[in-house]
Amino acid sequence: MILDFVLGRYPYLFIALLLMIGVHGMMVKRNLLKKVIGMIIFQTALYLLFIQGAKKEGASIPVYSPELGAEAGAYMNPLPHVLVLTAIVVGVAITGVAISLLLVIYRRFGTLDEEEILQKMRESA
Amino acid sequence: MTSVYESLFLHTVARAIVPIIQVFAFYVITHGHYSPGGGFQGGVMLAVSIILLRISVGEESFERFPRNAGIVLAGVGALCFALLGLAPLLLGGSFLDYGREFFWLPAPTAHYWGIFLAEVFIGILVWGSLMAIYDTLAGGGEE
Amino acid sequence: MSQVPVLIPISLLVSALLALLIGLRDVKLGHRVSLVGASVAFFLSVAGIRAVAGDGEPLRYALGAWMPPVGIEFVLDPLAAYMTGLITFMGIVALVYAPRSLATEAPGKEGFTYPAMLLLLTGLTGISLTGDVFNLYVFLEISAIAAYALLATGDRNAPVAVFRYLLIGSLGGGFYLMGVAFLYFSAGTLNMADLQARLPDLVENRAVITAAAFMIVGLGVKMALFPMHFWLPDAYTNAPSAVAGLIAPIMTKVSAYAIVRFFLDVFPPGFLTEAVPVASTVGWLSAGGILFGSVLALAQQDYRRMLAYSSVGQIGYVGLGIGLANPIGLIGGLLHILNHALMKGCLFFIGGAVRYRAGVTRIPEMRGMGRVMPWTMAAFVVAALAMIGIPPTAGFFSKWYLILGTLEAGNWWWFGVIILSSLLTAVYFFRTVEMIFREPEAGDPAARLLSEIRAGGATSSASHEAGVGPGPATDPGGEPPASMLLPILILGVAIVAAGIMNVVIVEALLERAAAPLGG
Amino acid sequence: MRFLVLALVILLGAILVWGATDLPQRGDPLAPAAVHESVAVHYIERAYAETRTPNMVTAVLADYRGFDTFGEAVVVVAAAISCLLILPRRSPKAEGGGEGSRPAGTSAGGSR
Repeated sequence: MILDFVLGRYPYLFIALLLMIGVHGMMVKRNLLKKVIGMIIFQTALYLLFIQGAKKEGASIPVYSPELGAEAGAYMNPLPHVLVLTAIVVGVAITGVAISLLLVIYRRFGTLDEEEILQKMRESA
Repeated sequence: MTSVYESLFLHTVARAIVPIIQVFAFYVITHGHYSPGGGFQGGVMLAVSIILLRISVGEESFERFPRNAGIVLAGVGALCFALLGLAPLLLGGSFLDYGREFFWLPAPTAHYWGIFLAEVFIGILVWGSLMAIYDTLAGGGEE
Repeated sequence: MSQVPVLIPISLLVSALLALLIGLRDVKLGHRVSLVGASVAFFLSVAGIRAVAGDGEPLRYALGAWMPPVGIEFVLDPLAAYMTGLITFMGIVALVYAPRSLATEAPGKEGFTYPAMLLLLTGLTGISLTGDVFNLYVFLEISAIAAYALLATGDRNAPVAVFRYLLIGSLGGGFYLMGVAFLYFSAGTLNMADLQARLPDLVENRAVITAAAFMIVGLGVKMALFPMHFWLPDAYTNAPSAVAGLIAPIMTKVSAYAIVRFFLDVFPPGFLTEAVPVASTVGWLSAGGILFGSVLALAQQDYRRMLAYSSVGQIGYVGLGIGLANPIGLIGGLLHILNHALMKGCLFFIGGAVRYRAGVTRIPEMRGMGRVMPWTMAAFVVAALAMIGIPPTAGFFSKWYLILGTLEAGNWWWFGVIILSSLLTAVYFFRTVEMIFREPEAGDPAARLLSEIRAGGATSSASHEAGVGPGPATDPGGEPPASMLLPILILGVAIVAAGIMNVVIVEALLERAAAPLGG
Repeated sequence: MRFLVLALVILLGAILVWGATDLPQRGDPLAPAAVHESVAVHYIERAYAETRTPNMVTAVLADYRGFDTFGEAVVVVAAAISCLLILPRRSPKAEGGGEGSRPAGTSAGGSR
């Protein structure tokens, strides 16, 4: 059972591993930029989750070619690729906003370490 | 924030490379139909070419691509895409319905050109947005 | 008429882009454009409500003329019409309120605040209307990014609070996306109606169970459901009043609506109650959230932080409606979305008016403001009564339906939670009302304002608190300027009107939405 | 606290792997997603016929699910507006057409 699971569904193990690293990094790291890196790893795990489902045994890339004709088994499933493109763009947008926030935080508090920032916020409150 | 190096070597190389990047970016945008590519990747490349100018040349790059041009380009690109989507509504179709929009073309070709226009507008839009983000990140206002 | 579903988000988006471009040159004209855009969207939503209310057929709109499940579709059914109407109404009120309030709280940023507000509304109306699970994720992120920007323009600590919100929000969005992936790979489609047709024979499938769990957790994070709510208080407290008055009322509610949409239209009827005990977990977490929010709100000195914690409590009522999983209870939860939106918007705007005039946000410093701005504080009393749940205000009726729901479900614990939290709410609101209408002592800002009124009939707006920029020229009387007072009064009247007309709202829109639960 | 987070994260991974056991095998041509006649199969069989675009991913991206891409475009513009709103910009009016009012001197390494 374990062998067939590993052979048939090994991508999910890597996805779960990436996911765990990303979420753990987001929660535990004190430097805010490292939290953003953890978030990026988490998002990468999601892209991998979508992409791995598109593969079909013996199918070529989803670009129409007259030899293969328009026959379903000949091509991979194009939809996960579309969803990943959208997810990547959303991920980039969120990372861009996160880094702008970090820039403002660094200018106001002079540090990106969560403890020091909380300390400074308590002092000024 | 953007450090400007006064080295002749960097200037000349940058000036030489930027047009090549932009031509390749246009190729990527327009060839989304045949090869992996499309508006987003092409738009990013266009933005990268301008950022390369910002870093290497600095001052003069603002004449060619002023600070506000990024957000204006993003807004205009998004508006064009919205109008591309809204046009079929006037002709009784639904939103983003390319078949109805280019009604004088046979349906498949109409969709082909619809996708092409969409990719071009996305390219402009992503170019403008990334330039706007870079200019505010690197432009640096005082706190 | 058939074009209405798509035109609601698109009119908001086009006006956002126009307001953005025009705002670069002339902010005032940009504001007018955004107001026109929001009104057009509200007018379309009302037309949509009229089209589908009662027994009208839901308007299905295939985008790109591709019939679902090939393409994406919008579904304007009574519940979606109810949500878009509420979202666009709150959008107009916030846009009317924004200019003067932002002038003192976030000067120089109005040019981009109006487009961001409209993009937030675009995202939220998109979530309410879409019939495609992945499209819902895209709109979820649009509203999230717009909300991050708006909330970050607040006080000194705002960026830190918003950064935490961004991390947790993107984690929630990621969980939702994982749910979409699991659903897609086990059912093969992304369209909600198609999923509803295919899921019944996949009920035993572990992937579908995990998908349900991830989605509910993801949306629960965005809904600030009790254990995942800790981003909310700081984010709302540090935000400008106009922004908090727009985001607090509707943002978390739309995620709750998305959970209800999955509950009713995607997963098979018994699935989220027996197979995966989602309903009871959401219910118990919400009950905990109600108590937690009410108790914490009691302990706050800062007016905005009190409202933020009370928001955590109030979203618990909507969660309770979901947890009860019977028609009466769900109707109560859905009605509470409208009632709480009106109340919370009114309360945050009142906080903004006090901050505009006296520059204070702590309750002890608001002593005697009732004499300075009687009309504003009259609306405060109405909103306070509604929060407690006293008829004829709207707050009473949603709690009444929820109580009927708990009785029908025989769940005495939740019944007790509703009663206890209403008492707690009564305590912290009456304490504030008493503080506001008491005679101001010598040192209070209210005393200074009162003496100015008696002396010159005009008061300079607040300018001493660091976060508050130099207010514009003096304006007559103690009340906030008309553009701020009008939204407050409109919301006050709407609270009472929604209370009186709640039967009409329930029969026209909510009854049919909750019907599948009864079956 | 760190141990709690670690335990939570491992639980998360375990749930994902547990759920994945019922997902189709890797590359299985008969997976639900691959055989759905009006979604994936429709895209593969009809994309070229209906849109004359060989690259099916672009066809699906810009035409069948064009509204997703439209939403993406809005996400990108929203991110641009957010950065402009979050970061303290010199207000457009004070700066004129944006010719870069930074000190004109091109002193070596004149970084700001």
